Amino acid sequence: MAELGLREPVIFELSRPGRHAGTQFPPRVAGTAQVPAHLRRAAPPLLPAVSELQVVRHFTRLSQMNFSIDTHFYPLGSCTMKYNPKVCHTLASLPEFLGRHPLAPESQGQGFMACMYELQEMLKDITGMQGVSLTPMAGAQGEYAGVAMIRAYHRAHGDLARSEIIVPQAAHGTNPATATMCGCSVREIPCDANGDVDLDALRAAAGPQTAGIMLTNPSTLGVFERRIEEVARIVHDAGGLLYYDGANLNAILGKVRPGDMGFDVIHMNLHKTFSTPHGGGGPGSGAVGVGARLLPFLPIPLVGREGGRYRWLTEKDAPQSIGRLSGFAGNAGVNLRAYIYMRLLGREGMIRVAEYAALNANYLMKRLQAAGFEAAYPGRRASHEFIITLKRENRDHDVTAMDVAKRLLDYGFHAPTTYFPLLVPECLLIEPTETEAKEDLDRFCEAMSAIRHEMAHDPGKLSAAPHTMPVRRLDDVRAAKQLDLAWKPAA
Amino acid sequence: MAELGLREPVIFELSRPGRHAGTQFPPRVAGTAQVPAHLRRAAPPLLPAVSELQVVRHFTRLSQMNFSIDTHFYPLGSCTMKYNPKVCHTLASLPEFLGRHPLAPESQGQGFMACMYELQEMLKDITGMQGVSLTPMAGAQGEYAGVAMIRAYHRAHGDLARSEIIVPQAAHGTNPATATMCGCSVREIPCDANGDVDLDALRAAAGPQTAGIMLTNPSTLGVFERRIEEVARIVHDAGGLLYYDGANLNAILGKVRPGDMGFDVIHMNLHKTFSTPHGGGGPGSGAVGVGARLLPFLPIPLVGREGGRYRWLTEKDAPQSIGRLSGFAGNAGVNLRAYIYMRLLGREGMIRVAEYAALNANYLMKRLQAAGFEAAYPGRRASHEFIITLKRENRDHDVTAMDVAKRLLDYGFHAPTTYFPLLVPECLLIEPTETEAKEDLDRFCEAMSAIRHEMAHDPGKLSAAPHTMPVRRLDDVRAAKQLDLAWKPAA
Amino acid sequence: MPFIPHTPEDVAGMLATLGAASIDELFDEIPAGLKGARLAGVPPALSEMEVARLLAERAAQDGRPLCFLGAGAYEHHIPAPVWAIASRGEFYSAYTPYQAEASQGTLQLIYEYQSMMCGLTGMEVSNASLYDGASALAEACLMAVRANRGSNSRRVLMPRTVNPTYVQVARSIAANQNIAFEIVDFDRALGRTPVESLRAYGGEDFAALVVQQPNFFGNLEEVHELTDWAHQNNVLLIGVVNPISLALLSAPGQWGGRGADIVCGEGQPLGVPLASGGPYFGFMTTRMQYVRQMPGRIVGRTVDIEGRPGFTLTLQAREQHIRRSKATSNICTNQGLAVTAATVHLSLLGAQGLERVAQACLQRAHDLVDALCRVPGVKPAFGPPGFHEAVLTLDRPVAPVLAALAARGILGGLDLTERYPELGQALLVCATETKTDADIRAYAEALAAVQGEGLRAARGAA
Amino acid sequence: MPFIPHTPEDVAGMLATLGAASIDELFDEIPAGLKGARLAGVPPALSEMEVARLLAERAAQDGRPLCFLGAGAYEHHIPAPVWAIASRGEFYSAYTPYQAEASQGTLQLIYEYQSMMCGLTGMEVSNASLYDGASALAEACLMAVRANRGSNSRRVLMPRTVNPTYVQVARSIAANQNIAFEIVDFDRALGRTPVESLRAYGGEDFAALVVQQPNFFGNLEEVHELTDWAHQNNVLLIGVVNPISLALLSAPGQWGGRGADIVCGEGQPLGVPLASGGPYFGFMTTRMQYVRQMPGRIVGRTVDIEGRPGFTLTLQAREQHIRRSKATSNICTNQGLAVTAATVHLSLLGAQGLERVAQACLQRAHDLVDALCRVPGVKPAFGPPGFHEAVLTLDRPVAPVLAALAARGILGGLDLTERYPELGQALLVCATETKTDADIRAYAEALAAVQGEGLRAARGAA
Ligand SMILES: Cc1ncc(COP(=O)(O)O)c(C=O)c1O
Ligand SMILES: Cc1ncc(COP(=O)(O)O)c(C=O)c1O
Repeated sequence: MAELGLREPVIFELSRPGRHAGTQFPPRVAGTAQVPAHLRRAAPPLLPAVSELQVVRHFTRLSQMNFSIDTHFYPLGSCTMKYNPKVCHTLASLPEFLGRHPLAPESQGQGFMACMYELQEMLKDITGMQGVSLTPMAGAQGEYAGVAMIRAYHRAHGDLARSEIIVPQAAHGTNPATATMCGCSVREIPCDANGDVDLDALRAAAGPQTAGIMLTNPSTLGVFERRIEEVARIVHDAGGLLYYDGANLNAILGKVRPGDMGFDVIHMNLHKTFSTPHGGGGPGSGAVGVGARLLPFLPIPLVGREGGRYRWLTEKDAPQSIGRLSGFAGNAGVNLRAYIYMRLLGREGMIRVAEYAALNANYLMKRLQAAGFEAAYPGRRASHEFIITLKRENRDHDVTAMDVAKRLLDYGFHAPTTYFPLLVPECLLIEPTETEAKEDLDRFCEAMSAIRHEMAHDPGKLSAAPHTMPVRRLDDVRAAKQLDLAWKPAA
Repeated sequence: MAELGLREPVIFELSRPGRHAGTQFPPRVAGTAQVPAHLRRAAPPLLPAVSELQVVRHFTRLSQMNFSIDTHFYPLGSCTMKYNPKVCHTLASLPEFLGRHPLAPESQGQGFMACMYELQEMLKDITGMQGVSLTPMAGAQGEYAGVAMIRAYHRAHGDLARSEIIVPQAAHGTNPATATMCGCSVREIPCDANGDVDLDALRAAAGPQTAGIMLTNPSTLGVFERRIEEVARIVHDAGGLLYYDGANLNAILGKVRPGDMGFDVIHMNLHKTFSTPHGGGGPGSGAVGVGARLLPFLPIPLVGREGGRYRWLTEKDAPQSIGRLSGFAGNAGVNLRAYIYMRLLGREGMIRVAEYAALNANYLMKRLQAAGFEAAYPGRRASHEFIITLKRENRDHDVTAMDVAKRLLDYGFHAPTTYFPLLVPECLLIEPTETEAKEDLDRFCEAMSAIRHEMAHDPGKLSAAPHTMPVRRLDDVRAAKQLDLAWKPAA
Repeated sequence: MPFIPHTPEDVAGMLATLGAASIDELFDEIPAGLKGARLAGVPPALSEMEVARLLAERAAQDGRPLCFLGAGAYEHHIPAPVWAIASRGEFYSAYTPYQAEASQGTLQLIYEYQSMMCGLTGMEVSNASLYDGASALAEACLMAVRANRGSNSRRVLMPRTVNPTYVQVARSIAANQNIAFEIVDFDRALGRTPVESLRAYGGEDFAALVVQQPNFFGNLEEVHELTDWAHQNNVLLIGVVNPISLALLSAPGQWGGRGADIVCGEGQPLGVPLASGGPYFGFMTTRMQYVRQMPGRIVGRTVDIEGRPGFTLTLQAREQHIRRSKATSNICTNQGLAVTAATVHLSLLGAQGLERVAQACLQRAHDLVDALCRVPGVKPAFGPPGFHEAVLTLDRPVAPVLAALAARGILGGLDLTERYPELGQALLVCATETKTDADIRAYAEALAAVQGEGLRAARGAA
Repeated sequence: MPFIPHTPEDVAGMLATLGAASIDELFDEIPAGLKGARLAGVPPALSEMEVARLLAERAAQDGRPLCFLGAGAYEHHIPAPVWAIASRGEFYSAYTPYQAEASQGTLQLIYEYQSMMCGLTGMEVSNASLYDGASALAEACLMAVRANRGSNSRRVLMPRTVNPTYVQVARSIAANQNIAFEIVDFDRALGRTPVESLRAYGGEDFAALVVQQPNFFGNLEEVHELTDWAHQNNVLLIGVVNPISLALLSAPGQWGGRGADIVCGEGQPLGVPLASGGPYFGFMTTRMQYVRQMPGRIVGRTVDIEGRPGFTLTLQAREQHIRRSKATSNICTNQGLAVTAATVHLSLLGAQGLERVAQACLQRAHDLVDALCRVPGVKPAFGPPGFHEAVLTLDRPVAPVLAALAARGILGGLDLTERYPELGQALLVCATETKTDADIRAYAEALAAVQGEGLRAARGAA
């Protein structure tokens, strides 16, 4: 028998026929109601039969195998892993909020709707937009809503040929994928050596087929697109609209507004900038904001206010809307958490977000440069994040960005984003966020320096990393080849 | 820089002047109220200045350094470490319950008081007693209440000489300590080779000076005192009363009632048998139950019921009461959790507790015996717990019970209670509880067998254990000699 | 500063390292004319204490009425451990598990989730979630069009018994890819989709047929016949199912001779609170042969370099971050936390508990319909409920009745008058295992009173 | 079976191992005549869903009135992280940290707690908690009698300005050891204990003098004078303090020339909810010279066999499990979870936050007294409040006024009429940082209305 490791069986392995967490079963109800025999289930579903303690212990132990904001510095670029205030969860979990049925009448929703209305208003102000819809359920769905509105706008103007979306190379994968999903074709344009959009390429691309451009600014290269006004002019002159991917709003909160830069539509990742949790893969909320031109097309429902009462605005109020994107009104609970967070931050707090996010990013970049690492855009200010490229280290020591990422785990840090954006070789995209203390940035630098030392003196440590996690490096190739996607009982 | 360990700095080391978790500060209130200068604090207290994220991360990481029921099998004898249902905490945390001021009028307490009243009634029935008070805040305070009532009873009968408490050797330390605290002297009597009370010694001890006897049955030797009726007779005949230490009620729930055995007073550890949490050292609740003779002396307040309304019974209702033991009404929230647990178990469930606790204990004892370990009372049934003595292993391999305890941690099991009861050499008191599955008992046996193998083949593994915890074996002697009981800033 | 740990000394030191005079200097690449947002519309910061009080007041405004609404969101008992665990910081505040070795907790949990969803639906593979039930149907339609190699069609057969909001959402999302829905009518007497109504489409080319079981009215479709018809016509069968009902109802993998091809639905009933409509989660399972067409994350079990089992995201070549404009979907962030809750929920209930819940839901809907139909003027629109919902018809307009019930603290159901005018003054009601005899009686009595008042008012007016 | 994981096969296998025919056989050592409890008084099991509904109904019965009650239990803002952390299973479901290596989380936390309590009180050592404030005072008196080597007395000087319930509890616990309390009167005008009143006891032998700061009336004692008097007379000084107030008030370690000897109090204000009175926690700090007389657990920092720092329970030779009948106290289980909450709470507030809270409490009490004393018939009993409490006198019996306020959803304070008849129709009111201007106005208006009604009723009767 082995000593304790953090290994934990698959829950089905704890299962025994006849075992259960019986207090969770409802009382038996008298009656004779039955499903017709031919529609009845033949055999019970394969689910574990375990006790309540086993469930609690199993999942508690699993949880301990995760890195998370609550346990580790997590500088995952483009993901804005900052502190998720506990109170947002506590208050969004008040019994009345949790118990409110989405189709409850407005008379049983004035409290909740007041929060949503005020959230819409605050987001308008922050982005410099004219209207906001909270229904998209994540960034990518916000993007979908945005591109769909652009298409609807052109269609409404009889401009049926505009079906091409311009996307800079550095764009997040969801941008081109969204364009396709919206039935558009994608035209990628390059960035120049400083990370700015290649304006000539943009001019060449823009034309009567252009529906719009999707841009994030600062871009995922971690730098601010300085000629944004020129970009806007080119696209608008060509008859296209500008889409702002607001996943990175943390970089500019209170500093500059997408509406003022000339954007027509924006989605925001409330689960990043406004600190709702990531939950190991969601939920998110991808609220969209629009300028005047796109107002009629916002996805429904919206919360309106009339004579001191709140009411849902639906198909009837917005006949040109691109329609509904969710079964009810989006990820309401995520929006509620964002609302709470924004009230806690307030105006001053919101402005500070971008300031300290930028301070941390620029400081960390500078220190890593001093430690010998190469910044991808050394001449530029970092925004809220920045890129280190390990192409030199890769050449000299045959180590990869992935090796460094895995080795960082051993030092107690979550790895930065690796291999994105795709156009920078062996890159680490590093986003410390404003909620981390200087000492933690310093400790991260120390770890990176230690790893740097290992590259030269003990490279095996890197290629075999991690060493201290519940598992060693996993075989991704095998995972994709010998698909094991669901547990099966031993035959 | 070292790789990740589970080491975590003392929170003061994270502190920096000027740092804070400002959203937790109340808004500033206008006004001129001031403390007179001579009563004002001279310098701010030494407290950490840290951010909210730092607090959350620090304590989350600390929590991960604990073994607990939610993460490990925890067979700590005499402690009844069984599953603490989550719902007890959830429901006791309903906002109205949490917000209720203890001095709120009865009109704002009928809901809470109904629970307490019903809890009193259920505990009466379970113990075979006539009255129950919920105010003692842990087992030891319940003991205090019990002995104080015994003294009050004798005093009320003018029997002022009765100030000696008989305590069997096997008794928990709180028993003699309580007797002293209550101004009594303690007379220890031995147990026989089978773990039963030595009746001759008892006869010799009982007399006109006897206030009473404190007994737990099954005793902390893990065996049922078979001649309990004889014990009761002897003590009662001598004019003393019988006190039942109900910390181990898990052993007999629904099987036999202390009142029926002849006991006059009992305390119950609701935090053991009724599964309220241990919280790393409390809170507990040591409700006391009494037979008719001691009814007038119960500590106050009690919950009474009149005409469908509940009301507090106080000094006025119970002029002979031993008085108040807590600022309000004891550990109300613990009592509420116990109430919830009891409603979930119900009558049938309560009877099953003792049955499966006994099944697990007897099974584990048998299997450990089969693996070569020596049971302290091999001829006896285990109750809910049992004792293994390692005196042979100590002689043959120079390993101690402490070594085995520490080594078990490496195998992922919390250690049993060690060196208690004091009268069994090198003992492990093992209480698996009813909520553990057979497989976990089997795995525990495997670990014990593996350790047994190590005793002979790799004894250093044991004496240097643990090896996989956040720290290795700690220097307790140094801790007591070079006292470091509070953090001090580096000079 | 709220949530920002920097001391004045930290800031000074960091700026010195940067050679910058102020933080504002770090923003000097932003064109001056653009810079500066006043945020006049954002109120000043509140303390946590103030926000807590504000939100408690807002919550109190919304109250806690007795709820007989369903229509896609269902009140169920949620065991206390579910959110005690899902709220643990290590689950709550982790990102998508990109670094597998530091995310085995989330990854193993998702693998277990996938296994359970396969078990429930009787299918071979599951993804790690989609946004919600409605958008899952949209994705299923897109997927079917991609997956159906035997068809060139971008048309999907959509019965009117499918949740109308789901159809709206599917349309919002699929229409931009020129996917069209052919609406299939239902049997007015039985409230379900007769296979006969499909016969008309015989020789035509369709990518898929959608079947919701139980359907929007709470009735049971003849899933076996419908599935067989689809397969006979080279049409993929998309099942939209309620996961709780699957404890009683035929698993989609067993529908007809070959089983459904894609199964999706709303995961909310599995431990996710009503919470004004989200976050919920959409689930999707399919056959192994279509796995590369499936949208969303997928976790696989593999081994590490020492041969120990471990878990990792796999088949990422389908996804946007690798395949970009050629991905199966743009989905990235999905509904991890709700999936965490559902996995704990399903573990607690197991097959036996789920069956108990489902049976109670079935019985309670029967009890509710019986009780309400004893009120004069109330009639069932179809037969007895198939699961936990049913359509009733009233002898008067529904909206004022619902408003009067709401004033008595009862959410009486969903008014179908606009969506299904052909049903007349119709009302969709729902009862789950959370409803007691007393609750049902309370509704029936309130309805009787409201109907009676109406009667009196009508008489008075006459 | 609720919470029991045994399958029929498990049971059969285990019984076979034991050679027993039934589980009941395992109880064959219990005399037959005693065996069997019917538990007729215990109702049948409920499901979690049913219990949840029952408790929600009970909670709703108790409502959420606006609370101006203090008197030993205080409503404060509790930051959300406090119980999010304290509720984590690893803290919540662990035992007392007997196995230090497997309990470093709890042990380090307690060490941090001890450090903070030392910091707050200005003392050298702290224990890991006692049950509550009242019983902590009882233990402090017992300890003082043990610790005061210069005195043979078992008498303790107890001012009437100490919380009367604390005195009752101290008496219940200490009287059995023949410890007697000499009651010291207070100054009627100032509501505090004049050092002159002690002069009478000059040459007598006492083990200790208790001083509560702020005292039960919310007034400030002249702690420096009282402490110096005690030390001049070979009497140990026991301070009973409110931990929040210590952000503003002189630390007991700085009282008088030498500081208090033993400090104790109620920890509830540090992140523990009102919750009908418990679980709270008692704290106790003292001088290093008395550490071996201190009751309760103590955690120390030490090193492991590799020299790394670690934490462990120490000085256990004082405790019942080692010293048995000669222990300093019988206390065993104490209030670990509440201590966990308090440690997180104090970490979040820090010195700065605590001072803000204390200042707000002070100001709010002033505001409340001002507002209420503008109501005709209401007067302050003493000067302005010293911290967050104050005594008012009414021109009529207090109880009916409080009842009328309660009917309006306001808990108006504690009626002192019985406990302090010499104060007349007196009422102890409290306002913490949780009370807003609007709350205070609401109370004042309700009181004015109630007083007015009384007036009218009185007039009507006349
Ligand atoms: C730049 C950028 N755009 C879009 C997205 C997509 O957002 P979501 O994951 O919420 O769909 C992300 C995040 O993953 C992102 O970083
Ligand atoms: C047998 C026995 N009696 C008394 C006690 C004391 O109970 P408590 O720790 O609640 O004071 C305990 C538990 O520690 C015990 O096991």
